[in-house]
Amino acid sequence: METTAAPLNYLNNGHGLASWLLTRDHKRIALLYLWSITVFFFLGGFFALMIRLELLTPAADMVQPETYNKLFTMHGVVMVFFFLIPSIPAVLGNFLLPIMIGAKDLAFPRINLLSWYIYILGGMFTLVAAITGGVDTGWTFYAPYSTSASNSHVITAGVGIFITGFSSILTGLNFIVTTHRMRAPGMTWFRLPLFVWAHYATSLIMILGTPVIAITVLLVAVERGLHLGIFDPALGGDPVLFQHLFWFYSHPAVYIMILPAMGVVAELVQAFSRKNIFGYTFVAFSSLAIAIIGFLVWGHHLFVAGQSTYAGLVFSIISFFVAIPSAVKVFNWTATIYKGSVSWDSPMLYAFGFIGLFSIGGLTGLFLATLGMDIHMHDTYFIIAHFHYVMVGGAIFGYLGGMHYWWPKITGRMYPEGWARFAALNIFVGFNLTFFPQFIVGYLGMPRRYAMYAPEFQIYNVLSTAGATILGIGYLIPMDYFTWSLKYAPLAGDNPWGARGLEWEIPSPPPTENFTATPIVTEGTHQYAPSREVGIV
Amino acid sequence: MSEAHPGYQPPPVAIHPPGHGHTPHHPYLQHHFDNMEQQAEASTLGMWTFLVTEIMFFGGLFMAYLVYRWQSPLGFQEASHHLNIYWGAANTAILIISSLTMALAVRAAQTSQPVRTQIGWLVSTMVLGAAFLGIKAIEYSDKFRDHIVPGPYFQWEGLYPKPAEQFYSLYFAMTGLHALHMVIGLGIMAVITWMASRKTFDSEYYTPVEVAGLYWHFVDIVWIFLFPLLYLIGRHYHAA
Amino acid sequence: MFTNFPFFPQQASEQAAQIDALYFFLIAVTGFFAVLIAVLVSVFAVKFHRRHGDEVGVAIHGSLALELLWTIIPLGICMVMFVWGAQVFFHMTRPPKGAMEIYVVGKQWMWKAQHRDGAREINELHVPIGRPVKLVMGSEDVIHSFFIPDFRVKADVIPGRYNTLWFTASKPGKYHIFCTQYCGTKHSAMIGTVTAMDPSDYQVWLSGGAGGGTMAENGAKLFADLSCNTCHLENGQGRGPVLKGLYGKQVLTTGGQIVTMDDAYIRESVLQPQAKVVSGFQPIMPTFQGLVTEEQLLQLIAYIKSLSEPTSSAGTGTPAPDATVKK
Amino acid sequence: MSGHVAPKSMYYAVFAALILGTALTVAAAFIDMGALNNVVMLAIAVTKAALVVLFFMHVRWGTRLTWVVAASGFFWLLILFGLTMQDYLTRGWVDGTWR
Repeated sequence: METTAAPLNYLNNGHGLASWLLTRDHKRIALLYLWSITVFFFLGGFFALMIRLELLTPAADMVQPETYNKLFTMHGVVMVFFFLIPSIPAVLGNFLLPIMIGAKDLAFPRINLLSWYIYILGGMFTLVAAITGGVDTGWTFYAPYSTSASNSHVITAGVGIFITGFSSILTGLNFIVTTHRMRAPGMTWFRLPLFVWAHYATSLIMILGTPVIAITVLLVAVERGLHLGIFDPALGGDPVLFQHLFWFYSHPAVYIMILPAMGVVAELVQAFSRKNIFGYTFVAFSSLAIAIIGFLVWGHHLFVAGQSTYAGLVFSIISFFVAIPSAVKVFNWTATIYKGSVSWDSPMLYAFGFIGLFSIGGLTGLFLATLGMDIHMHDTYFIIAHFHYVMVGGAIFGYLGGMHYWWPKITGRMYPEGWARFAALNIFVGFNLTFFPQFIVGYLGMPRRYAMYAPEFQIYNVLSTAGATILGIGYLIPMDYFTWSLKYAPLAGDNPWGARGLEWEIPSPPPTENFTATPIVTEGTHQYAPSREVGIV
Repeated sequence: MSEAHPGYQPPPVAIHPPGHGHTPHHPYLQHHFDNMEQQAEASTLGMWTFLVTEIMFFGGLFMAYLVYRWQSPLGFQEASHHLNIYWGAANTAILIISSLTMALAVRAAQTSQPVRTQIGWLVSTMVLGAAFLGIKAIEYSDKFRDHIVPGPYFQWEGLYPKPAEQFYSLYFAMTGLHALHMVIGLGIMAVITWMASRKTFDSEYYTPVEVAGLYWHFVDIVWIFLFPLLYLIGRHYHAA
Repeated sequence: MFTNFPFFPQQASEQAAQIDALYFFLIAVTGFFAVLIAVLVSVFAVKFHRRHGDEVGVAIHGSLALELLWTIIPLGICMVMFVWGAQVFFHMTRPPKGAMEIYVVGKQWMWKAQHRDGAREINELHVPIGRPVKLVMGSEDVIHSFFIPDFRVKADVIPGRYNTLWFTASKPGKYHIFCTQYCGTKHSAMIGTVTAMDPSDYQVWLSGGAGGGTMAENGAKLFADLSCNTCHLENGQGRGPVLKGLYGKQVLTTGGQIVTMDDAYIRESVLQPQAKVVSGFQPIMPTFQGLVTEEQLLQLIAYIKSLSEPTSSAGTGTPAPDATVKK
Repeated sequence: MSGHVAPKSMYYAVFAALILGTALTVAAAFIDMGALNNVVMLAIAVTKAALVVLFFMHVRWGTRLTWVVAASGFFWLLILFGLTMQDYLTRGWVDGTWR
């Protein structure tokens, strides 16, 4: 058809494997990431499916506990470090952040490419660990089990995570410098799209938190390999110190996953209500507040770990504080829809789903921040349900919503909207069926990481496994029609949604350097109607 | 050409052609930057951001040190007596001198001094860095000789064997990581020296030297803290 | 096939009622907000559904009053949750004086319990109802966590130290014990049963199960076998401090610290004698690391504790750490 | 482009101060000042680090952003130390705490 006659864009400007593997174009690197995280996503999903199948019955009949322990460990490691953390930032952030601020590229294109190679290298280590026998420590690598007791491939997996950490650091560094130094004339801080604010906040966590997990897993590897006594009490160490260091990163890491999704949802809500965000500054600053306060709450993972009562109080109250900016965001998104021109296109369906599911995820977080309550719920399925509501209901819904919204920009093609809506509904139903029963079975007391469980928990596990099957199918549908759309779907045009923002001003797919000339920005994003100050109370 | 959603189309944002008829492009200006200043600012900001991650990276080790020193102050004091304070002090001085030569190397590039001067300062920095590593190697081999390397062969004659082993665990972890940074620093310096020899740097373009200098000074700062924490604190105390 | 479809675990301890009350409060509040948001989003989505292709929304930039409203109200509600949760937490972390002590050791992959009068059990725990029970727990290998869902109590069991939890069982019956901190291959098999019994039944059970002396008696025997008594003489002439009457008191160490003579300090002093030496003594005690098991350590502690108790009847509380001994 | 060019004399002065600091801290190590030893050592180390950051690393003439970035690293380090130590230091503050 018209492909050969198409104007030069980032996709057809250079052919062959080398033009991709040596590219310094942020858009091509984003696609490299897209491929690799999709592979890891389905790998992690496969582990999840095995977990759910095993849990269909109380006994360990499909796989032995040994194997089961490796399955949930690999599920956690792959999903957290190789899918959720890079997902939105490395794909959508990489692709859009420079365009949204009116830059030709990220500040350090070579480092951007390097970070992808580092990611792949770390991924290889983890894959090697998985193939040669797996790791059975849980993704949390708690000492002294990981340093002394486990006889699985802890060091290989640890090195994989250590390496991948640097990929995350370099991405964050690139985003921060780019946001500070590469904005187009007129693109002031308070005209930045909220997607950019969210990624800026995310990057802060990446550069401030990731090095701590890097040194921590390194110390676990060193303790395991060289018997330096850091965390194992038998060698004089303190296992609770490991937990402090681990959660210093790993709690904020949750915000690495959710903040970019919040940024995506802010864009979706505006674009599909054709209305600027309600309370821009509050939404923008709540991202920063989440990033910063998020660093002060890690001790709520240690409420039953023998932390001092005083420290428990401090971490509990700060954990409640971090709920506030999240609530502010939810309320502002909701208010944005009010008096909008609301379309029900598939990206907006994901945004609706996000708001609902993230609310449940966030609100159940309050249970866990409540000191007395957490004692009962700690390490039960209640926690599992809570963080899957945040990470799947939040991060993955945001990711899929963003993919559907920007797919026409990335590929230049639309996708079948009917299928997309069906898939969104499918995922929503499957997700809730999978994880809602886990709240109940968690309160009943079913502990996490159990290959075998008490028979009275079975009904909920059966529901959960049924839901997981639907959810799994739901994930395959977009895979299918996105692939199909690359060749057969109608061309999208520059701005299929009638949305506002610099990315919709340029051709789809964008040219290699994004802009033919530096744009001059005169107003904030998503200004659809003539400005009118309205208070509604 | 099918429009999925015909109807409303927003007015376009003003995209201005490149109007500023500036000075011709510097050969080292990368295509996605507007000018040399933006490029230099981005690079130094990038390095500073990286150094922040480095602070947190070492921070995890310092955290472990803080907790364990607090848990067994006497054991750590006792253990620190077996470090050679003179080698430590000498190494501190060496690193400080190397920081000076590094700063002067940056200044030499900044003021467009001859390549010989630039290379002179850079090479002195590298020689001093290598000297530091040499002394470190002597210290390490002493520890191996005295069997105070943590692990199955660790032997401790005095009091507090457990905290002592832990002290040396941390000692090797911290100084080892620092030494690794020194090695990387030497590698960077070698590249910078090579670039300097190609007459790369002058007052118009000296960002790589400056950025490498930031890294070098940071590694110096880490040592400035490691020296008192490992060698000096508790030196005044004498066990019975 | 699925005979029961439970929504809530049984309330089998006094703590359970407190936790459940808090749980219902949290469900009510969060449920209200979840429904509120879902309803608002749905209503807006329907009411303001786009009618024609070039329709745009109304430009509303925000409202400070609303922002303040939905910042301050959730914050206030959160503070109520915090205070209530903290109150329950305080109650749950502070065992009452006179609580009956049972010693628990976790190892891969079983729970071992010792009652003070000598009864021992594995993956079982018998407790009387209506009486506070305090578990003093240590681990032989990795971190475990002791969880009784029907009692709503849980605490990690960490190697190298003692953690405690306490409860007052309120309903006779058999309840699950789960290990909730992942501890290796058979983590999910590290389970057991706690049997709550009427006090009279408990006495009957105790008299049937005991044998081989109380914990303190076993500890006394160990104390002699390990030759601790050659230095820790009762007359004050020995090379180590007199241990009689010392438990729960505070002592000054050579390092200048004041430490309370408690389970943790005794444990440390046996395994790492030089860590905190009582002022006035030489750091000459050898380490017993590797010579005593976790269970024997607990027996030694029970013995040393019994030296400070007016009558060494099983299960009396620990004296208050008030008096200070300074050398 | 042009950054601030500091005179050579300044570099030598800072260098002298750093060497002096090193000498002082070594000397102080042999004098028993009790708990004050730790304070003195750390104070000298912080001063030396500040000199390097301000002068050798040109933060003295840097933009406000550079100041913020440099300070935030140390600030976050304090968060890590502070919140972790508030656990360790308060073990046993509340009667009957697990320990």
